[in-house]
Amino acid sequence: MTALTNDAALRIFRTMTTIRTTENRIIRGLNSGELTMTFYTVRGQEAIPAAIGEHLRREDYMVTTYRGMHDCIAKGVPLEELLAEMCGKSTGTSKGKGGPMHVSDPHSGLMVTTGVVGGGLPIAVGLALSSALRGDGRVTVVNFGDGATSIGATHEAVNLAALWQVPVVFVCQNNRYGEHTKFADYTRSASLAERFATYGLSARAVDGNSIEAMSEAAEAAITQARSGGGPTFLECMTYRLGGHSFGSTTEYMDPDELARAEAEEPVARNRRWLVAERGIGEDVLNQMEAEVEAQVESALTFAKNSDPPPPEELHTDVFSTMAASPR
Amino acid sequence: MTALTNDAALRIFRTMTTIRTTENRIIRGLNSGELTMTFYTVRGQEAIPAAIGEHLRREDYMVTTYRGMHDCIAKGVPLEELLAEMCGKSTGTSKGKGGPMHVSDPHSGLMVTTGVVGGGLPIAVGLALSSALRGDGRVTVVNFGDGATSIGATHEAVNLAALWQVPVVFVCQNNRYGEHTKFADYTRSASLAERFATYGLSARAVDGNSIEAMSEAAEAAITQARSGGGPTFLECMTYRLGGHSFGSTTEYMDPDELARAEAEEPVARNRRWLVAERGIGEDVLNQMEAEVEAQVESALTFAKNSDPPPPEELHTDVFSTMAASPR
Amino acid sequence: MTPQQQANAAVADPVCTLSDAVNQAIDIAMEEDSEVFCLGEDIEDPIGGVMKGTKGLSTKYGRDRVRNTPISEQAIVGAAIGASLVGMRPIAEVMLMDFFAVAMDQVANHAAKLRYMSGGRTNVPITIRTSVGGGRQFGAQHSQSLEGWMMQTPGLKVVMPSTPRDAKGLLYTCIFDDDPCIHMEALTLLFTRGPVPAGRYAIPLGVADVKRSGDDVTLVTWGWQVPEALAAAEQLESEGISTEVIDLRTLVPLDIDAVLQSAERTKRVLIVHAATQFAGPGAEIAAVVSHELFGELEKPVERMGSVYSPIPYAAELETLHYPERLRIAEAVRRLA
Amino acid sequence: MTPQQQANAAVADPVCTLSDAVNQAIDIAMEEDSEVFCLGEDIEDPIGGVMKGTKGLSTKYGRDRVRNTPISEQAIVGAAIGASLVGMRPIAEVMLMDFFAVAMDQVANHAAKLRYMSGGRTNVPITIRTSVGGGRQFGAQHSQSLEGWMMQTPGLKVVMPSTPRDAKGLLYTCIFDDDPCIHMEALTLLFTRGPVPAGRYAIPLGVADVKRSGDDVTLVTWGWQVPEALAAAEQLESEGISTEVIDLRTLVPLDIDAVLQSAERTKRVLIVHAATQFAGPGAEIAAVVSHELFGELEKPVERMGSVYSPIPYAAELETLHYPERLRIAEAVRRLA
Ligand SMILES: Cc1ncc(C[n+]2csc(CCOP(=O)(O)OP(=O)(O)O)c2C)c(N)n1
Ligand SMILES: Cc1ncc(C[n+]2csc(CCOP(=O)(O)OP(=O)(O)O)c2C)c(N)n1
Ligand SMILES: [Mg+2]
Ligand SMILES: [Mg+2]
Repeated sequence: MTALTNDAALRIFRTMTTIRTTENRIIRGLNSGELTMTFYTVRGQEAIPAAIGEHLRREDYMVTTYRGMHDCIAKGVPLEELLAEMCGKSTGTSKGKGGPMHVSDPHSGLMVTTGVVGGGLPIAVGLALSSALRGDGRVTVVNFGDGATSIGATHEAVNLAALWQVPVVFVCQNNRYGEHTKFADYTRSASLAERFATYGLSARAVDGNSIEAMSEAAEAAITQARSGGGPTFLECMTYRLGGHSFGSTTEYMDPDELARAEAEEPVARNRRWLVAERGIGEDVLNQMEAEVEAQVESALTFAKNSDPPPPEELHTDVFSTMAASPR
Repeated sequence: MTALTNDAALRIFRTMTTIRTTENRIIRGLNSGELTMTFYTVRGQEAIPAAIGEHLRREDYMVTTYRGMHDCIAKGVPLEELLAEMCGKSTGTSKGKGGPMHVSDPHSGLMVTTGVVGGGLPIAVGLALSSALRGDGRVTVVNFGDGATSIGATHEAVNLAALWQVPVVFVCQNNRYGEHTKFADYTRSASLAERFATYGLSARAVDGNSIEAMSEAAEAAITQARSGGGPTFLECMTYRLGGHSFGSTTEYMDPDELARAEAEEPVARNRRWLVAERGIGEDVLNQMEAEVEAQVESALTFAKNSDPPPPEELHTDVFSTMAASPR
Repeated sequence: MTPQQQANAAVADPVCTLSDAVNQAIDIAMEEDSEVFCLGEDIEDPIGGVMKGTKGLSTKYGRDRVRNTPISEQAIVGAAIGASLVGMRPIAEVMLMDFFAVAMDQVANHAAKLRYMSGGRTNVPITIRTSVGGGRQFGAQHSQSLEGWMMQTPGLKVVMPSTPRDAKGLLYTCIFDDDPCIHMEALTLLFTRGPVPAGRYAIPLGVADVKRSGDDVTLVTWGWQVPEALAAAEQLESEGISTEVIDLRTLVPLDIDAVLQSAERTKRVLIVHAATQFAGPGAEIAAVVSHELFGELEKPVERMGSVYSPIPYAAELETLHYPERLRIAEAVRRLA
Repeated sequence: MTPQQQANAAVADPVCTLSDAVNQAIDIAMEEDSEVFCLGEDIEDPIGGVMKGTKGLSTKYGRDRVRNTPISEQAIVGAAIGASLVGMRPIAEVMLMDFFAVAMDQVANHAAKLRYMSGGRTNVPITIRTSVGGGRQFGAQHSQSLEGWMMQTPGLKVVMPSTPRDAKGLLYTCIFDDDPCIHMEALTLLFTRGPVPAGRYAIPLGVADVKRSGDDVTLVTWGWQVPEALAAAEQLESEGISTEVIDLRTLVPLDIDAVLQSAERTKRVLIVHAATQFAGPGAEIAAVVSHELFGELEKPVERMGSVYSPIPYAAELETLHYPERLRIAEAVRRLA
């Protein structure tokens, strides 16, 4: 395990900043009516993929969910194409045919974004299996929520990955809620890490809001997978700082808990840490933030100025060679 | 917990004897061509439902699988109707329309027999929920194999039962094989009881081939459920003493292990125990065995002499009131 | 109620959304029968279901009878089946119909078959409520209209109302029906308003409703395509084409007689639905009409379902994917 | 191969079972391409698949490439999808088609849609092999022919061979096809024998095969109904009725042109299948034929699918549930 350098910490923080800035910009657009899309907040969960991304290679694979904009950004999906897809434009990763819940970009290793809770895990096991069979040394990371641990597919996938010892890292982003339901209201399990450890794979809980802790855990899991040491289940403790999706309420959330989580939200918290513990200058951070701001704005402009997909696209990409009609 | 009386032990053993005798008679019929049906051996697993049945009431619910003849007998499904169903006769529990994989007999509380691995567990949670909602004090027992723990439905059901604390007992009959695959070849979990304990319910492994151990474990689980203490997961250790179904091979089974299991098979083993430890006379056992033999023969005669379902039955029981056609 | 009675009643009836109407049906059923209960994801207050179908009901009847579940559709449907086997009347909510794919084993292999497999000794009086996407840019995994899968599974009743009034009466019937019923609630209709009679009433399953009478062309449809069809008919009226719009309301049982009677008169039939056209529900209807009225029709039976493809996200494509009023009107014109 | 070539070849070809033919196709594909691998329950030796489709292959190619799985159909199909996304060619086995119900989310929401949802950036070149029950007293949960669900799910190719020769050539094509293919292997056919050319050959998807030529009636069918149809046609020949038996072989793509060409000639069509008749695959075919040949047919298009009910266990009922030669022959007589 290598110690986290300041450079690495800064790269991670820059990714987090990109994620946060993008989210803020989208929310602004949604509020003003400039943009329309279904949007699932990732606010509060930025550190998880940012730290993981630092330890992945471009050719490694990632799978994520509807709440996956942060994962896409961290894996290196070009911001222009990502935002264009979310806006349903022909320049998007899926030519606007997938939408925010279905971003795929094999060029950057972002293989699948699924809207079905738990649906991504079995697929990730298959991606990792391909690496095991080919001996290509790639690692697959699959992201999912805490609520996804209740669904059958998740269990089947973890059991299979443990059995086959394929190079996959299960990243459970435990933001304490599945839609409007609290963790304790959908399971009596005390800890997900504990539950999944019993499948015979490495499993641990980690502070998902700390660059330092997340980076260490991610590096350990990825290194283990890459070196043939088998899969890991990471329960990354975090907190969803808003409603389930844009426009949905938070009335069911404990306001005190939410306030505490907000006070410790990862971007500000890790910024403080970089300054206080890592001696990073405010000027460095300010400049980075300004750069990111400009990048995001330019990417969004690209997305907004792009054309929607033409009508012919309705029928393409159903099958490899045939017209869309099955006959 | 009450100590196991000789009377109770004998009742359990009588049930085991009925199960074994029925199986032997069926196998004889299949070998001679007298009978044709798909048949899943329960040889070696007799003690589990026999002990459970001792602690259940008629109005309690049970759910089982294709490999469920022993469970049906132990729950009190009339042997005549059971065998008639297995033979596809109109006098069967389902008028011959269900077959050996789909025995239902609400009169004796045997609510569902499913042929889909894992399919019965969610249904059992619903049966138990009805008891919780109605406060009727009934307990639901659901039987399934070790292999069924790999499938999603099982996990969803156990998690839900633990969450809701409904009166259900999960009886995993761990006969070490799922079709042709050994336990260690489909999971890296060290113990199923350990795995399922992490869902926040009582879970333990028990010697499923011992009347004494099974009876104690069953009573504890059923009493706990009935008194509102919540569900239990019982991993009943046993051994499948033959191929997956009648006519299938055993070449993949370890012959030494099979021989050891055969030497300790539960009917002979518990018979020895009754004589040696419980002072039950050979004459008592011999007489009981003869009675059972006669009963089984008479039930099979009933089944064989019954008529197949008439053609009209093709269309009934699709819906409550309409003819079978959806229009 | 007959269509005429409904039309009369409509004047006085209070107006509410389809979601409210669903809520009322559940409320009345729960009030009437303590064996009715609800289970599903996020159905308890304060949310009361992401589409508000159960809003207020956990507060009124308690969390025992309106109970949240984990994200476990197999367990949701399975638990409903279990409780129903002993006579309770569970109403399970599957948030979106696309997620039936996760629970199809419980739906198709258990709910649909247990009456038959038990020779009638058990039955499965459950209702599964589910939202049906489409038309809202929810993408390929949140927009499917899967009534075709259900129709092809003997033993399931399949219901898809197009108005608040129908929703209340049909859902009420589903809840007390002795067979498994799938109640499909279209997202585009859930928050549209319409008159809904107060109190308890039931609309029988298997009875189509003529939502607009006409003489030239018979337009058969259901669910969120009904308002599209009606809008097309309205436009066509001004062009002198008289369109009869039949809302099937239930796909199983299928009121094919209503279709045949109308078609005998108009001799021209168009079937419109949001489900995929290829091998979709319209194929059955077209096959039967073509068969029964062989030699009597003026034109071949036409179908307009959704395009053979997953559902695209971009609004520009999604509009082309599903039938909509302009293209429906064109199809009617070609027939007339 | 054309039917004629096939007929010529048949004389010399070695004879084997459909299961052996499947095995040969997999063997050749694995030999040819190291990216082909198999996964499923009990597919390794000594069992080699409960229907022997992979017998000997784990021994030949190793347990890495022919690998047993836990009883986890969602994980089986999902893992196949994942590996295929990066170009491998997995062959997943789902023991019986009824268990697709457990895996429908992976099949319908993922395999079928990922090409479209990614705008073509990814594709899912998997083959799912599955046995189809029926006719063997396996009961309601082990006998379903669910091609209708698959047809209604845009993005899936659906294949069901009726002879060993077709099975080998079609499965080989599926394995190297760039889209998800469902290869349905009927239990009643798996151990029937027929000539199978040695070595590598491919039969294109979407090309029906005329299994028997005839002039009076067009009988359209596939899978294990083909031998039933041929037996009926044989009987009818002696009565002076000439029946053309078209084996569709693949349902998606659907070779409707072959059907239409024959129907134009005979002007009488009967569609026969083991899937449920109501809203089943035959409805699409009937709807299209009725539409395209409007006014040109002598008789309405007839369909004979299985009865609208779960599948009964008792042999006496199961025989009545599915179409079989005697009732098929009667239906043809009524048409002729
Ligand atoms: C199978 C399935 N059931 C239900 C839903 C609806 N749904 C979308 S997100 C969500 C909550 C998921 O919670 P969690 O896994 O914790 O992820 P988070 O949204 O918190 O990131 C639900 C229930 C779905 N998409 N898929
Ligand atoms: C969902 C599903 N997948 C596969 C099968 C085929 N199958 C029937 S029994 C069986 C093995 C089950 O093993 P286990 O749960 O240990 O029960 P046992 O047969 O040992 O009692 C399998 C794979 C099935 N019935 N259902
Ligand atoms: Mg969450
Ligand atoms: Mg077993």
